[in-house]
Amino acid sequence: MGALAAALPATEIDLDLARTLLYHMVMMRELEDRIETKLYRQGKVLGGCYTGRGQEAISVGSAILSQPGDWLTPSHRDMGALLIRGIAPKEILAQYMGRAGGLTRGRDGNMHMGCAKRHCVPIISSIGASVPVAGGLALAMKYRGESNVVFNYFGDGATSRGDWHEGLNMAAVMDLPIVYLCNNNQYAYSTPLDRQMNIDDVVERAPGYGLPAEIVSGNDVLAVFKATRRALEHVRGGNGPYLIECKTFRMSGHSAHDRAEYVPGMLREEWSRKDPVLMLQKYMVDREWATEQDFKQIRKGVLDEIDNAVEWALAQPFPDPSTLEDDVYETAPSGGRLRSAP
Amino acid sequence: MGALAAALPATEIDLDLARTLLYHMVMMRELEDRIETKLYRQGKVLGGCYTGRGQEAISVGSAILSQPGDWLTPSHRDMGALLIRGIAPKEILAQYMGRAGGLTRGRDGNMHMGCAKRHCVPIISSIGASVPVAGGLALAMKYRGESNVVFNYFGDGATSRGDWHEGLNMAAVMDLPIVYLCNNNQYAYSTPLDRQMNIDDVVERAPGYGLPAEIVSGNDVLAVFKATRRALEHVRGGNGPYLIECKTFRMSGHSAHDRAEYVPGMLREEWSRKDPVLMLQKYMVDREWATEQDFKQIRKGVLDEIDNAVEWALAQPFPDPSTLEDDVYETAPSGGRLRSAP
Amino acid sequence: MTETTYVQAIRAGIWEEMERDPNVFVMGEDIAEYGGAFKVTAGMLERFGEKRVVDTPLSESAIVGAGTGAAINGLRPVLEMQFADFMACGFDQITNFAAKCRYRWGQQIPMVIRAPAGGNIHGGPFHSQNVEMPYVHTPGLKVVQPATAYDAKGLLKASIRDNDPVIFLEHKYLYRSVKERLPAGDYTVPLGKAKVRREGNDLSIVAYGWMVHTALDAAAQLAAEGIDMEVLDLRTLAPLDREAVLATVRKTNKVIFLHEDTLTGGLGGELAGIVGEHAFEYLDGPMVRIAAPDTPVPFSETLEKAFLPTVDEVIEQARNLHRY
Amino acid sequence: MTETTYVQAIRAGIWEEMERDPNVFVMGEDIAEYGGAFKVTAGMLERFGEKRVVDTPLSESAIVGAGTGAAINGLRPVLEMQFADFMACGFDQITNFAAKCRYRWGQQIPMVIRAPAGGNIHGGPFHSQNVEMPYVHTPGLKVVQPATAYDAKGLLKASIRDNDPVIFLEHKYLYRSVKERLPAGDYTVPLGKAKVRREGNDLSIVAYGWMVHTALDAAAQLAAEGIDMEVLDLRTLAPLDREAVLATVRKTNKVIFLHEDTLTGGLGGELAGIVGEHAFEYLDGPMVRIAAPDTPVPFSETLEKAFLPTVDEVIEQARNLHRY
Ligand SMILES: Cc1ncc(C[n+]2csc(CCOP(=O)(O)OP(=O)(O)O)c2C)c(N)n1
Ligand SMILES: Cc1ncc(C[n+]2csc(CCOP(=O)(O)OP(=O)(O)O)c2C)c(N)n1
Ligand SMILES: [Mg+2]
Ligand SMILES: [Mg+2]
Repeated sequence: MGALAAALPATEIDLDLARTLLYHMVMMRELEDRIETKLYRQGKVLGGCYTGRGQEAISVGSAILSQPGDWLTPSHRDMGALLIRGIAPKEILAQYMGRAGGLTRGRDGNMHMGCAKRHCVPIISSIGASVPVAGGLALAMKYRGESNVVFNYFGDGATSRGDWHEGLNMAAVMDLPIVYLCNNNQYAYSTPLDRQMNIDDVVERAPGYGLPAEIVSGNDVLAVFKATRRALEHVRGGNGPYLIECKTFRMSGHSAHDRAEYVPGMLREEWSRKDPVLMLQKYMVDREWATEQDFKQIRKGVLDEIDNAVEWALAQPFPDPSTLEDDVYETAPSGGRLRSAP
Repeated sequence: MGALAAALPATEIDLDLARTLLYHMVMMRELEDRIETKLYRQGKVLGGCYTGRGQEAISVGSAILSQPGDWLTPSHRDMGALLIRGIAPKEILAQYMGRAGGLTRGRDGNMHMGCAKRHCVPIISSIGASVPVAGGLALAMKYRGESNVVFNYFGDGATSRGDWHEGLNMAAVMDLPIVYLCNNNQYAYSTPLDRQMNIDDVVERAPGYGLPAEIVSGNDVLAVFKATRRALEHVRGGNGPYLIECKTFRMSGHSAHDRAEYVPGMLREEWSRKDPVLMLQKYMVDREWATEQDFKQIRKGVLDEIDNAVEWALAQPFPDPSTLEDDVYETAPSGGRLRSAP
Repeated sequence: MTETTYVQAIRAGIWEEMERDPNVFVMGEDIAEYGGAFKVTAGMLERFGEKRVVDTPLSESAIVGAGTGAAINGLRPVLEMQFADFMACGFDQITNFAAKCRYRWGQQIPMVIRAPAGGNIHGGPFHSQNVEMPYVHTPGLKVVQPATAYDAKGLLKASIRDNDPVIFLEHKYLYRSVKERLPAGDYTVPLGKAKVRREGNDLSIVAYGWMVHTALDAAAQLAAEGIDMEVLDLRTLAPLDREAVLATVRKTNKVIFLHEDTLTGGLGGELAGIVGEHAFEYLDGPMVRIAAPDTPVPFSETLEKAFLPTVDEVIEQARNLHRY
Repeated sequence: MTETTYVQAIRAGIWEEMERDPNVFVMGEDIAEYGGAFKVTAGMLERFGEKRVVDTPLSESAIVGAGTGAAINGLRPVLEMQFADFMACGFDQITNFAAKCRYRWGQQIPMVIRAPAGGNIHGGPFHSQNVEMPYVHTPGLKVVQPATAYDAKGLLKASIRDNDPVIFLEHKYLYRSVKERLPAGDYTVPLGKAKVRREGNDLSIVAYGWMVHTALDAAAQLAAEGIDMEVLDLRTLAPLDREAVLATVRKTNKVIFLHEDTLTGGLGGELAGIVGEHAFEYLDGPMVRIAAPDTPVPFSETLEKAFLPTVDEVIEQARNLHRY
């Protein structure tokens, strides 16, 4: 589990798929939970600490449809996409802990991770900046005549940025193969939707770019899966980009230090009743595909995996300070050290 | 003529208004013509040389409705707006010639002019950058509880820029008093609309910001006038911004050095039949408000004005090089000259 | 009397200016109800209302552009960038428009752009940068970075009253790590004036922001060895107080330029240019630059520590230079 | 054999690289049918087709972002900014993302951003700027500015083959004002290597871009007076060829730093920093900086002339320094 399936991705909703989705959602939930409520508080994780709690269905339900040659640009709430692409929990943990064994070898922290080999662009911290970059990834696919696509993830807040607009517009003009996945969790940090935009739904922007778009429940992993499948049919068919707006809610502060007192309690309560993990489990139980017992086992398996991964990550060394000046350029500039002249 | 009317602007279409509109359109046409086909070729005008030939109805038909306390941010095709705000042809000519008597006193050139006193922001050369700035001008109006508005002019090309998006979105969220006037002349430099956007009309973007919008013939000055009047009613009423898309065509190269061979001949021909000056004149003749004789006289008056203005401008000195370092800051930094340290 | 932290001093400075002048207002992301990512504007919404404490969408370019427009139309905006790193998203508005208004058309832009900058907080490549140089390099802008709570308040108040656009860089590590007793009531610290933080005769060190403290710590230790180092705090980076820089070099004849920013293209070079041209005859030794190396700001503690200039490094270089 | 202008050399350099490597493509505003504002890409659409000669909407940030994405996914984009001044609109993409990919995740970005820069063309505040310094200041970027047609072609070809992001600044005034005979066929000029354009013994001048010609003109006149000035053309501004700078200073013991960019925060300071630290013992006189004053670039001829450094100014300063 966890490795990028060598075969083509699943396209039918069956027990196998449901179990795969559930596994990744539970892994994301528990891994983030371990990071935020344990490792961060223990001081093992420094810097910012963002989670996608309550939003697991979005990255999991979509990325599961990615093919090996596709590229993904996950946002800071999309750990599920990294897991599905085969990035191991231990790599993620080492990243959070700033260890040499992490995905950026300690050069960057927290969710600012990705992996060229597994076609995941690490988060570009400047919100919205990934949108034009997704365009370029897709342009190269079109250039070579591949049928691959880019999965470009962002939040509602990103839609206020100029880069978002420039990127969508250019991709639409050039018919680039991109599935845009907006996680509309109704807040950008503390800013509610009505201070971000004068519309109800992000999809209302799509006609302005000539893009097809749809709204989907972002907490229903199967709905996300189906919408992504529709989008991929359109996009892989060479018809240009497609926007999916996933309605969801951020079941945490913006980051670990934020108590989110600006969120009305009712809203959080309302959304806690739509927990994506529980929703999928209910679906499986209704179909008699699984029992509570199975879920417990899955969770137990995940927690064991995490225990091992934490152990591994904690044992990783911190980066050697002598590597500080490596990899700024392909070849170190003559004149030796960068700190001072020859 | 030419001075910002002390009284409230005209709101009814009558002979007086028609004559005023015609005067400004003819002045813009002839003044730009003098600059491009005479002074530029004679080497009296240096740098770039952009005209709004064929687009005069847009700035004239809208700016005529501006009140003294309003602010305008004209684009490089909107000389009519400057004229209506009381900026004299001689000031414009001195600007183009880089003279000390020009609106930027030789510090900037060509259409990069405006005037704080007359509430015209000089062109910001970075296309699209005026849109957020218009938001700030409007924010200050709202802050003080004024009923003034901002007239924000831009071309179709500007709508591809991130600033355009950020500016419109913020203004919509904040209900700022702005009339957006898009001159859709179907090209951004050499780039036709279908390489700029995947939609037919710029107004298709308005719903994405929750903005009211309408399309109007940008070559029909009375149509522009009426649309602006409608927009102002909305905007001065405190209902937030409003977008008018003026369909038009650039009857010149992008600038004086561009022969615009990329424009299909038919297109130019088609639009030459919709000359905004001739259209207004026909309207006046149909109503027996004026005769060809009157038009000749108006044109003659304009040409005389221009002759005098050229003479004045040519007699203006170039900026004194000793002023080079003035006005970078309110108070010159201690340490004296900026070229070198004390 | 209690002590005031650097971040509290900034908050007090804005607060007092908003009380004093109804045209002053604050605008930025998450600054109203939330009080800003670093809580600088906490409580202002309650006191001054929505009109003067303006939350914006996530749009740095529009924030700067709108600030400039508001300044043109008579207001005195104090803008908050959530992190200095994201000022890059408004770079065109700042450098191509706001900076040039006075020169082009005589239009003043009394605007302050506040931005939390600097490292030593495990912020990594996107939340730790020192962004001063592109703005120091842009004629028409002023650039300020206070090192103390006193200066933070006084320089900010002076910046808000200034009629030119000011980039006000607040050091995130100093926010809560430095504090002092502040005088009651109104005071300002003039822009464009450096300050000798420690008098000395053997050599000089020129620094700003957090590095002033690094320099002072080093100077204290060096004093024990009998090396008497003068510490000059630039406070304003543009326009630079060239006289003060030249004066300290003319006095001690040896100089170190210290900054947290990366070496190449950093302010140290500019200072070397000024001194190398105008106080060359006074120099009794090489001009030493201590700066971060030319890499992105790394996240991990081992790397960030190696990246940031340290007290030990200053001491070592000062000893060498003194010995020279 | 006919002579090739600087602009033709650039065009030829791109053309040859596109012939050589199918992953090289050009992208920018008005570059396809129109051939670009300065006609650098004229004819390429016909030769290479729409796929490899890509017109974009008016979106600098998206151009840079898409270029970076394409580079990640295996292509070698050569982007055109219509004017260097508007790179400011893509500043975040360039400095915060493209520059940091290798450091953060080992991802190479083989991308060239071409940008027509510089003045002396009556371009005014928005079409004349020298924008190199913010990029020189950003670790991870390379910055190049050729002074001759030979270098324009050779450096551009080297930049296209380089696996790091390169800001390639073309001087607009040189486009059609310099030309020379170029060797037939393929050649490159290595990045990171300065070139002595004129040997001399009395003093050195370090310049780049158009100012190399100003320096050479001054040197020719000074020679008639018996002053023998060495002229070093930096060619690559980042990473700087520090050894070459130090070598010329160690040879002549006196140095002038000349650039068209404004003084404060310009490259002259960085050069003074390098020399003041590492060749201090060799200096027999102050380090002189000649640069434009700290103002926006003015439009009018009288002002632009006063703004730009001149041959006469170089001669005067060289005489003074020689006399020192
Ligand atoms: C350009 C930019 N401005 C500000 C920030 C600081 N910031 C980080 S995340 C965030 C909110 C993002 O909101 P949204 O896009 O809705 O994503 P969410 O966190 O809700 O998933 C902000 C303001 C940033 N990273 N980049
Ligand atoms: C940010 C930016 N990029 C490029 C340019 C160069 N440029 C000047 S005008 C123009 C085309 C503008 O098109 P549009 O907005 O439609 O206005 P029009 O000239 O058609 O009236 C371009 C590309 C610029 N001024 N600013
Ligand atoms: Mg959100
Ligand atoms: Mg147009």
